[in-house]
Amino acid sequence: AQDTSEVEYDPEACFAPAPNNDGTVQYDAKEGPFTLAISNSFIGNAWRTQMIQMAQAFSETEAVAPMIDELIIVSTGQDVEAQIAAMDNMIALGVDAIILNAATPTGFDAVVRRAADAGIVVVSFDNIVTAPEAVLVNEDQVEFGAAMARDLVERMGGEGNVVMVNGVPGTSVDSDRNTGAKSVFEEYPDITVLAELEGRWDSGTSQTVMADFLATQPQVDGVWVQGGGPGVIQAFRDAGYEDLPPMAGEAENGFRMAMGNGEFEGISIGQTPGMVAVSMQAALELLQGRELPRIISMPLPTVTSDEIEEGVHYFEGLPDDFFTPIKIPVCGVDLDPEAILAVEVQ
Amino acid sequence: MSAIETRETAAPFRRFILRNFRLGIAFVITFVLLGITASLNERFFTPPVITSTANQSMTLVFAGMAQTSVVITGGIDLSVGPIISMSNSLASATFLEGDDGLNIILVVVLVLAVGALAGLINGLIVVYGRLQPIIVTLATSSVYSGIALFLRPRPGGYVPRIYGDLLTRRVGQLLPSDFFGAEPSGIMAFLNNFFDYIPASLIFLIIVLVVVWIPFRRSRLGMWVYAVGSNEGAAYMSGVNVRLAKVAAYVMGGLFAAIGGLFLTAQTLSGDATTGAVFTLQSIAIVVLGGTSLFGGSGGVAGTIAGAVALRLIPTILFFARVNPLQQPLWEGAVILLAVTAGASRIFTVRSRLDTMR
Amino acid sequence: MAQQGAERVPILEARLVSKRFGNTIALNEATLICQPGSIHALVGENGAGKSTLIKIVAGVVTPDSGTIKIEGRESTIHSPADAARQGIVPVFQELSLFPDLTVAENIAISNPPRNRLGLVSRSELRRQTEKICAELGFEHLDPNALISEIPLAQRQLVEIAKALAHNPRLLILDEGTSALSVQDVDLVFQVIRRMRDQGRSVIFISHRMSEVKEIADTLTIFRDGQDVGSFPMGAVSNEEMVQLMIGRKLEQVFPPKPAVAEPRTPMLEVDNLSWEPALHNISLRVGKGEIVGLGGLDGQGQGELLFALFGVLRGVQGNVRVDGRDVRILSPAVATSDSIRMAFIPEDRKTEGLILPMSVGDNAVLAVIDRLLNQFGLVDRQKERDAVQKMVEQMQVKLSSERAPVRSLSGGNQQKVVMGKWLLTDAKIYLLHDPTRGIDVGTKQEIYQLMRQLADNGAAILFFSTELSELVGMCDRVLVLYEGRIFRELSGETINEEDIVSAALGLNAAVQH
Amino acid sequence: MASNMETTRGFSLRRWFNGLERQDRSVLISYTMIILLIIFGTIFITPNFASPTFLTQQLRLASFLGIIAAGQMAVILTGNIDLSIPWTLNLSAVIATSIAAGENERLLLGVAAGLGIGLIVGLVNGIGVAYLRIPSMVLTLGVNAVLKGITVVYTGSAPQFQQTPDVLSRAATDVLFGFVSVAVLIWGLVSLVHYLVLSRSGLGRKTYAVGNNEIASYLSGVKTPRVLIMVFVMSGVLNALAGLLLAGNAGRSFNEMGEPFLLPAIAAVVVGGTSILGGSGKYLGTIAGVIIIRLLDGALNIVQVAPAAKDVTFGLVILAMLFLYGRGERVRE
Ligand SMILES: Nc1ncnc2c1ncn2[C@@H]1O[C@H](COP(=O)(O)OP(=O)(O)OP(=O)(O)O)[C@@H](O)[C@H]1O
Ligand SMILES: Nc1ncnc2c1ncn2[C@@H]1O[C@H](COP(=O)(O)OP(=O)(O)OP(=O)(O)O)[C@@H](O)[C@H]1O
Ligand SMILES: [Mg+2]
Ligand SMILES: [Mg+2]
Repeated sequence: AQDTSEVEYDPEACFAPAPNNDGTVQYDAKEGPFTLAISNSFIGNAWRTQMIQMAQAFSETEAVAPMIDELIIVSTGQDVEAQIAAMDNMIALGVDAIILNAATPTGFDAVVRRAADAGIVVVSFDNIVTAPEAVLVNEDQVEFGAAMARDLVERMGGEGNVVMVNGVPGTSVDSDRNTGAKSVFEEYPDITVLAELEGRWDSGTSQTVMADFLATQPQVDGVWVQGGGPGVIQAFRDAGYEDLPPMAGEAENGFRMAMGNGEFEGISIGQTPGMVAVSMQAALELLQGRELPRIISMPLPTVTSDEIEEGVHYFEGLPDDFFTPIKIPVCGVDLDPEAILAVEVQ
Repeated sequence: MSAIETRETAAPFRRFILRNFRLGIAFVITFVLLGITASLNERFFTPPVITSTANQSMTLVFAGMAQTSVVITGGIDLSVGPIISMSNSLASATFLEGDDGLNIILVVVLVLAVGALAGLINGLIVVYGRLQPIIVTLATSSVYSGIALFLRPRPGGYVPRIYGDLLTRRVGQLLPSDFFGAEPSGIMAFLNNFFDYIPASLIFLIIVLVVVWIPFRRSRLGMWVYAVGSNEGAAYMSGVNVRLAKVAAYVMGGLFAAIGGLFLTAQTLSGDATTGAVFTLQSIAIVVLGGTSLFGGSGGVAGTIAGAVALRLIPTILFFARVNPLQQPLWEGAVILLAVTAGASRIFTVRSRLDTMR
Repeated sequence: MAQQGAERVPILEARLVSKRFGNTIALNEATLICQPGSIHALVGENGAGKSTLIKIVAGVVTPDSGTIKIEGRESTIHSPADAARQGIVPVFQELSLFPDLTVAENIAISNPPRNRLGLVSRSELRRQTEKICAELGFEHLDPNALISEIPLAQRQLVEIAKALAHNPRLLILDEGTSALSVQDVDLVFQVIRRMRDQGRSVIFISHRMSEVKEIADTLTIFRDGQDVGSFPMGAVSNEEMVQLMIGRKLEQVFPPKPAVAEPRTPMLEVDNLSWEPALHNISLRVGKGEIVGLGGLDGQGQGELLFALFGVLRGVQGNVRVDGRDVRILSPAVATSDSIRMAFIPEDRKTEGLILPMSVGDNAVLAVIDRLLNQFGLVDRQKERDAVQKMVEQMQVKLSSERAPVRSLSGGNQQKVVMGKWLLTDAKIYLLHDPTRGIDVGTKQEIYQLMRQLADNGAAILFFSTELSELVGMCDRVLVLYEGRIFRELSGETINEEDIVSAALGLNAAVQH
Repeated sequence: MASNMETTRGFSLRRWFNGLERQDRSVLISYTMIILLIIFGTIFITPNFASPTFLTQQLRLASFLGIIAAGQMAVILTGNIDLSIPWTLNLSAVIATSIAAGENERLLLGVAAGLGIGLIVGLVNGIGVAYLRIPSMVLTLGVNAVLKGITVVYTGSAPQFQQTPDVLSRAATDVLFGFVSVAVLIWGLVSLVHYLVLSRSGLGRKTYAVGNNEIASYLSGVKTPRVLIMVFVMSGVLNALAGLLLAGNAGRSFNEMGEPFLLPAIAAVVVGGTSILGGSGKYLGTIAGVIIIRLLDGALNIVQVAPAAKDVTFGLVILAMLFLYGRGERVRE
């Protein structure tokens, strides 16, 4: 509920060390402008598209534009090898920094080492990698799950049936968020996890699984959904629920809109595509010689039904699957939807 | 079939062309793409780039070989990807921290055995159940990915670095630095230099081809596999052991998929139950790109290998050509579509419409 | 039954064998006894059960009852492989070759030569094949050609070579010569005579009586799934033989030709049709009600000519006129359209003529389905049933049910369905590619009658046959093709076997036109 | 011999069953299978499994898969396959919603555009297969990739209007009299037409003919290219239709709608007894196949076991069913 524009870019605040941070990283300062390369894996859904748009939009903001000579973005799909090869190509090309959203967390140790050996800054975000040479920019996924759970339990008055809608099984983000949430629920003897559904972070799937589940006429007092919240809400609507139970979910515009319109109480935490911009910011700082924590934990973009506001936390008239947390002023990321969606595809 | 008689009168050369047309196309496409890449990336002919180009294709190559051996029988294997995931997960779960000796060999043997077993199961169900391969392997693929997920609920696991290096680095890096003498000269210098250009993965592929594929292809069993694919009824009538041939093909499929999984493990130095999935459809695509008929009876791995390299070069080209990121999927699709269509250009040389339907 | 040389142990002794498929009784206590060193002909109408018996002996089909003895030992045969082990090797009526494999690989498939590494030895394979082909006199087979690259006739030779490669004690040829030219038949005959002289045996199934009489020393006749007689060759006259086969007297085989009337109004006119390298400047006319034969050795372009006329081939030059109108026939769909009304009986009924897994009914109406629609554009069941009925009756197809797959019909009855399909289209022009191949005398005669009947109703018929007697007996004119050209035209008195043969061999260079 | 003896006795279920044609038999089995699944679910998962609410729900969700499977079946009958489902579906939905812009008045326009996309895709696939003779399995794979590219560019270049006009949403979600979903009615309509086309129209007969033996069909004067194009067009249009309904179901269109339907659609067709080699199969079976896959999926969605266990179960159940159908016929010449 505050006018964000007066907050200043503050590296200290933006690049706060994560609880599990294991030291700091520093490179010798280089002369700009720099060539940044973004290696993205999968492309095709709203989040990735917006992430790419935000990267481009951010690179054009007058604050950073002068420092960036060229921004190269390549998406290689889910196959690890192709992405590794893409990074090798970036190394071969001699870019200054590689910003990485990985197809798998564990597969990149070797190539990241090759990049480091070549003196290239590697910043990994979202699906972060295990490589010790990489600087990691992410939200604390365990805390992510836990925070959602805490708010939910509170609103449920510490008792009742929770339904958990998980992400893609076999991924670390999924199991981290899940672990975080469970750790909270376990503290409350009167909270029962009625069901864990496989929502795969995709609105369609989560709608289907939720619909299937609701059709068994269960007593649901709270919903904890990793992603695909709009689908879950839709499922409730179709099942003819008058008022929705408290929910904890992601930050899709649709989810927050429903929250804003008072359809339900709850919390929304965003895995913001904006972290690509933060990662670019980090890369630029490192290239200029600033010392940063190796594992950077971004603030969790959080909003609850109590403080939510149109135009700040969500945007009427934007697509449901637009990811709302786009302003991270402390990190010098202050884009508005127009700028992002105006990005040219030429 | 008298329409074919004109072909019979064709000169040996024309016949050769006709027979290997699709294969030829596959190689042309691959070399064109290689050319484009090389022209866009002046550092292309450097050891690291050559190595990464080889490595990025390798798992797909093995996936394609797996698919090829099954497709030759006229079948199809939708469980190639999941078997790769399963192998990758299994390996990452059974490598022992600290033991970089015997354990590695045991794990490799175990993974190969499990892969072959998975193939065996596919084959037995298809042959004795007389069921349609596509649906059988669709079902087993679900089972195998379940097992992978069970072995590896979340990414990780330990994989010995030495194992990874052995498969993914360059021969030059693996040989002791003074292998060709302290400061080599003349032929030694050349060799020293030469081997620095040779990716270990290439050697690995050649070994697999020489030790596994060629003996299989050239054996009586291999001949039977082609025969069954060409005309199963006739095979049976001719006293071919149809069941053995079919099952063998699926076992080969499982084995190659496992090899792919082993290589993926070497390259990612970890396990992830979800990384194999993409290989199923890709393997089918490259098999066809490589000129193997989905109806069975003809084709081989040479084209498949070319197809794999081609498919993997596309993102590289998009990268060096600085294609707008949001347009990349479109270009990728376009190139793939073009490649598949090119294989069809032969149609215009065929003079009897019946031949186009065979 | 009179058995010759009964003192010797028969090489094959199948007694009282029965087999039923659904409600067709294919074999009904049939008996066949084959002596060593004998060429034993097995003849009978289509559907008599010959192939079924062979399949049983070869282990493809398991009999419902009956005993089979091989060289005196009672034995059950589980599979073709098993039969081969026991010295019995059949050449099935429906070829069993691998189109994607080479001739050499096909011949050696069950047991190719291996080198010390246990791998198939290419060189050895090639040598072996050349040796076999040389022995058999099949030199014109190219060991490295793919089956899909060679014509049907050569394929049948490969099939025979493949069988002989096992050097069987009993070779079975189920219509194994049906697609062969006179020359190739002679080659095969030499081979099997040699086998007989070595004390091995051959069971020879054919609908070509001339061949049977030339080669066989013993004759067994089947009718309706039973053996109705077994004699030493020559002990029975043609008439008796045919009578036994079809259970009635067979009068004059070929219907009488109409006295050559005044020049007929042309229905099909072809000018300078070429399709390099197979066809060169072919010009011909077929008049209403006329049957024009295409003669010549197999593979002289007759097949291509028919394909070209039916719109199957690309890049055909020349003009075609139908009923006086210039037409460009670019596809069978055009050829069969109402304005042209062509019908085409292809060479290979199993792959080109019929849809084996589909029912007789579906096959029958395939070419006319669009004429059987009701006002809603849906197939009118009644019309459909009538059409099928009409076809079955007119052709006298012997079947268990109209819903039975055509596959389950015997060769001859299958061919009847192919023809019947076109009858329903009431076509004006018929292109026939060896329509009587593998068909018994009885059925043949029916087909001859039918052809003449069609002609008399004003159809124009272009008729390619490998059987000289047919050309002579049926055709008003015969065009003999040689290397893709019309080498000579014979008509009226000049239509006789000698002239056809000499022309076919390219003798007597006087090209007439 | 056993059968002969039975003929002397009166009606025997087994004899009647064995008397059935193989296809009718598998259809029968698949419907039995549905009942088994429901019983199983009721006993082992939740007593509500058999409740009208749940079954209505399952049917409604099945209708989306059902419409896709109908098209896929037509393609499979010709011995081909259509792997371009996912992005045909996505693109047409995305375009439809952005044209309709949430207004019922413009819905027709949007629907027309969406179905138009499906039609074009079908034409491209069909022409590629019929004239260029590209193996459908890879052609459609490539087309799918291109469609994905187009969708990403389209949605990435400007914010597209995703919300569906409520008429469309209601078409996908409304349930009349508490148990008749509109979506199911639409599926029923599609099925009726589809059934008539396949089993009674000339095109249908030709489809089976081409699937069994294209050459013989061609030589019988069948316009085989037209048949091939037609089945792919059917598939394309039905995918588009499913896309529209799925958008309605979600209240908006988005890019991940199609992926989850590709393999289930194929599975449904084959589980319904259609031969993947083409030429044989009954549409009634496909309907059963769709319901089976949906029930199985529904059951696995709510049963509380590890994801790994779900995958394994899904595979094993499919296998078990295939074995119930009995072994196929031997391959012949
Ligand atoms: N009559 C036949 N025609 C063509 N192929 C056949 C025939 N019989 C068997 N085959 C093929 O040979 C293989 C094995 O045949 P076989 O008869 O041993 O299997 P089967 O009879 O189904 O097994 P079982 O004897 O247990 O029933 C099968 O893949 C089948 O496709
Ligand atoms: N697989 C089968 N299923 C059903 N009926 C069959 C099958 N095979 C043969 N028949 C029937 O059995 C009878 C005998 O067929 P068979 O092929 O043995 O006759 P044939 O003497 O070989 O005739 P032709 O000389 O035309 O080949 C025919 O009526 C045929 O319809
Ligand atoms: Mg026969
Ligand atoms: Mg058996």
